[in-house]
Amino acid sequence: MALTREQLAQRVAQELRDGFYVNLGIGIPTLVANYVPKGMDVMLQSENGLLGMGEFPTEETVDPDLINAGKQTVTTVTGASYFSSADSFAMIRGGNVDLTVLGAFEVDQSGNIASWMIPGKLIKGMGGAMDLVASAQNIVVTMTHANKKGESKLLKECTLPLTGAGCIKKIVSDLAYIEIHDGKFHLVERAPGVSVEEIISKTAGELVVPDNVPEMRF
Amino acid sequence: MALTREQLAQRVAQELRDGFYVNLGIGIPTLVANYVPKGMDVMLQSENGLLGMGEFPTEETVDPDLINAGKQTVTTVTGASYFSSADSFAMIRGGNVDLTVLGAFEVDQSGNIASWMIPGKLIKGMGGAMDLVASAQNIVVTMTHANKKGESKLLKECTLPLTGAGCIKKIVSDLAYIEIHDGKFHLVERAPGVSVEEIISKTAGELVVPDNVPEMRF
Amino acid sequence: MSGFNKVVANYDEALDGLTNDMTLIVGGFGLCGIPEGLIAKIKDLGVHGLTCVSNNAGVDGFGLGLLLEDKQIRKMIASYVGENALFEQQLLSGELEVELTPQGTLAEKMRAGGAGIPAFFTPAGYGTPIAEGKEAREFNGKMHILEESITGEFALVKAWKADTMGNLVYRKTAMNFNPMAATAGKITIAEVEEIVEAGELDPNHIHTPGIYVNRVIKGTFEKRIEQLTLKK
Amino acid sequence: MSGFNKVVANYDEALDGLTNDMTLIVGGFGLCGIPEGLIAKIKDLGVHGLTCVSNNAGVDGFGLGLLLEDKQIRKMIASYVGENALFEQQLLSGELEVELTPQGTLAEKMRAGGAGIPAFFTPAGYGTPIAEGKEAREFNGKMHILEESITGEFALVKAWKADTMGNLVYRKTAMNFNPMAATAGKITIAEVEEIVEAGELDPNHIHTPGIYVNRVIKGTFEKRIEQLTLKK
Repeated sequence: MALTREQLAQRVAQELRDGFYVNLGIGIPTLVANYVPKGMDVMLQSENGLLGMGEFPTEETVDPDLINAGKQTVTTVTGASYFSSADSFAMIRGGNVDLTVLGAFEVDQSGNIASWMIPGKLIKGMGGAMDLVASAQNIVVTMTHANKKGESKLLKECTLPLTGAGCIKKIVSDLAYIEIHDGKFHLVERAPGVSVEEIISKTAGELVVPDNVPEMRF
Repeated sequence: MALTREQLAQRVAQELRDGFYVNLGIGIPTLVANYVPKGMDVMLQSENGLLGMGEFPTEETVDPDLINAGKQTVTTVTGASYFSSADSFAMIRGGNVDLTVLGAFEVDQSGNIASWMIPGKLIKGMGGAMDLVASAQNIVVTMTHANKKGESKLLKECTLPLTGAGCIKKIVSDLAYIEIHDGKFHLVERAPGVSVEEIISKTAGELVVPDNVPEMRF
Repeated sequence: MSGFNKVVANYDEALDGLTNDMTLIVGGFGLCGIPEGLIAKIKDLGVHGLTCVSNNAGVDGFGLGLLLEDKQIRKMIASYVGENALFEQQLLSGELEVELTPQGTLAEKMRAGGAGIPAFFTPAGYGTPIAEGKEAREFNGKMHILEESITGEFALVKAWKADTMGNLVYRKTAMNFNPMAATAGKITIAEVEEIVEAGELDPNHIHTPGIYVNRVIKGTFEKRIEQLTLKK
Repeated sequence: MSGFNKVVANYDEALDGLTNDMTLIVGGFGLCGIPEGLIAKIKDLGVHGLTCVSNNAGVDGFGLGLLLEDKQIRKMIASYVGENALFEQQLLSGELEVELTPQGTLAEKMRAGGAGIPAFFTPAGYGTPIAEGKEAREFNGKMHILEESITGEFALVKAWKADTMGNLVYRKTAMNFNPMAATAGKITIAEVEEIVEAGELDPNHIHTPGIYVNRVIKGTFEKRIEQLTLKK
């Protein structure tokens, strides 16, 4: 069975380590915050200028001066700090964020990512995505393996305009956990109940499949 | 009579305007702070990271965490702020300092200045001088017109390694107030009791002398 | 401190000198930390042909969205836009030009503009459409592109507190682009929630020193929330 | 918050991993705001071949001057040096190499290094010996030179207060180069006057967020004054 949104977030959360500073993109990546393993502490960075993002506020604690990069009202955790957007991206470009999680339209076997622009559709902009993918050492892309028409989103070469070049090394899709190196996709884990054949059939790029592909554990 | 150090500072202080942010170099420039005209307020910037430098402290108020760019203990005035050295030079390079006053070994008729290095002598470094002269819109160089051997310090071309190129427009020497434009020195005022002839004789660079050269007023 | 009193009495005085075709650097992220009253006043003034440099372009009827109603903005330099219908219309009709810039690059362009750094290399956007026409160069084994800084005739910022000398303190994430915007304007106007006497702000914790701020005006703020999200 | 407790028990732990020939970014201006105890410990450790990036090089017997006594520093990158006799001796004998850098350029090189900006254009030094071998380019009618950023294996900074998570606050002009240094080290060690619990520092006024700081140690400081100047 393909992973649900919650399971995707759960699998990504397994990449967390105690003491990690983490930037989570909008959508499924945001859900990762709900699955931080017990006994582990992570600090969430929001690129508009906040380190130490907490949960959503109550009606009593909501503050229009306190939002995240998705423009949602949030709270802070103990030890949080505020800073300018320039300082925030200095932090990001400087390689200080331990894990960055974001979505994508397409990823290819060279590690290119397309996530911000579909020609012909209205273009809203890249926000901070280009800075994030160009800067982070450790990025996890989380997305569905194929689009609604069943077309693979793991390609030989991206067809859409890029967000970043050669920067993606890890993908958690609804079907598999895949790594990218040496210009190829490498199948590492499969979603529970998903066959290697299905993954192969839905991966357009070159996929290296080892003899043993364990199921993800939750 | 050649101006004293105090008179040099007094003449430079006439370049101040109400509301000016001012950076004063080490030595005679520092004395300018003592001659701010009555009814006028200026804020002193110290490039190590202070805007709003006050007078020297007493034994009671001295604080090792509060020094100026000359490493002297200082105090602050109302409305002062502290910031990093990067922010301080951002302020300077950004052209926000209204007046910069500094000394020099040599200035030439192209507006070049040499103030940091005498080959063969131990070189201590340029500190913030190169940033200051390259960035400020309004610089006054204050120095003796000639060195102790009587050799002019206002040259056709600087002989010492430069601090900055083509950046000096105003000189207050002990003999004269001189402006630089169109690749020439222009005599504007003379020190009280100093003859135009003496200034001409002690200026090695090309000097334009108008018919009337008024004495400085104090 | 007459020479350093930056407080102005009204919005006319605050925006004195603003004319058609100028470039404005505007602080704020979404609707958070935007100079609400200054923007509304620009709508009243009716100046047009403006280039606005701001991370976002407001929403219909609020923030920079207000300036779209009478087509006062000719060009937006932003990282994320299109949260409103008017924006889309004017973009498609060609009445509005948009220069999309990665968010970190935009922040750094403002910061560099204010800091006398005319250009810098960044990895963001290399290999993407953003890099087209820009110089690319390798440093430390990684490709970067050369980006030029941005300055404007006016900067409009929103701060929490100002003292009369223009020293500013921001609050929480309403800081965002405001500190860089404050440095990048030839004339910087700060619209603030509270004006205090000089000396009341801790010198150790001033976010924007008064040297950058030309005019201070006390505003009143609606602080509209774009994405109210509450704990379930 | 086990994963974010940056406090170390002693100087050995603070400097763990420091070996010969490393590059250290060191905060401070003159003797103001220098990590006194960390420097003294490096003398004890005896590592040598160090490249030190710091605005100044201390004085005889204090600050970085201590590391000259046993010739531990191979190269200084600084804007102003030579306040001590040992420095001069070693420079003249060729045992010590010096790379003089304009102060604002040095500050910006550290800031850029920490900010993932590998190079930037600055007007400082154009037309001077500093520009030799560097690319020069005109922007806005003015000449600038290309300067590359600086990072180091370790950064040694001095702050006033830290919380246990490594958030730092500096005091007065003891801030100086420390905030940039804190960002430019692969491992950043903060020596501070006081360690408080996480949550005690105002999140709105933290100068260096804890993400940059790997280790925090409580020091004791002599705070020697280089130029005691009193009101006459």
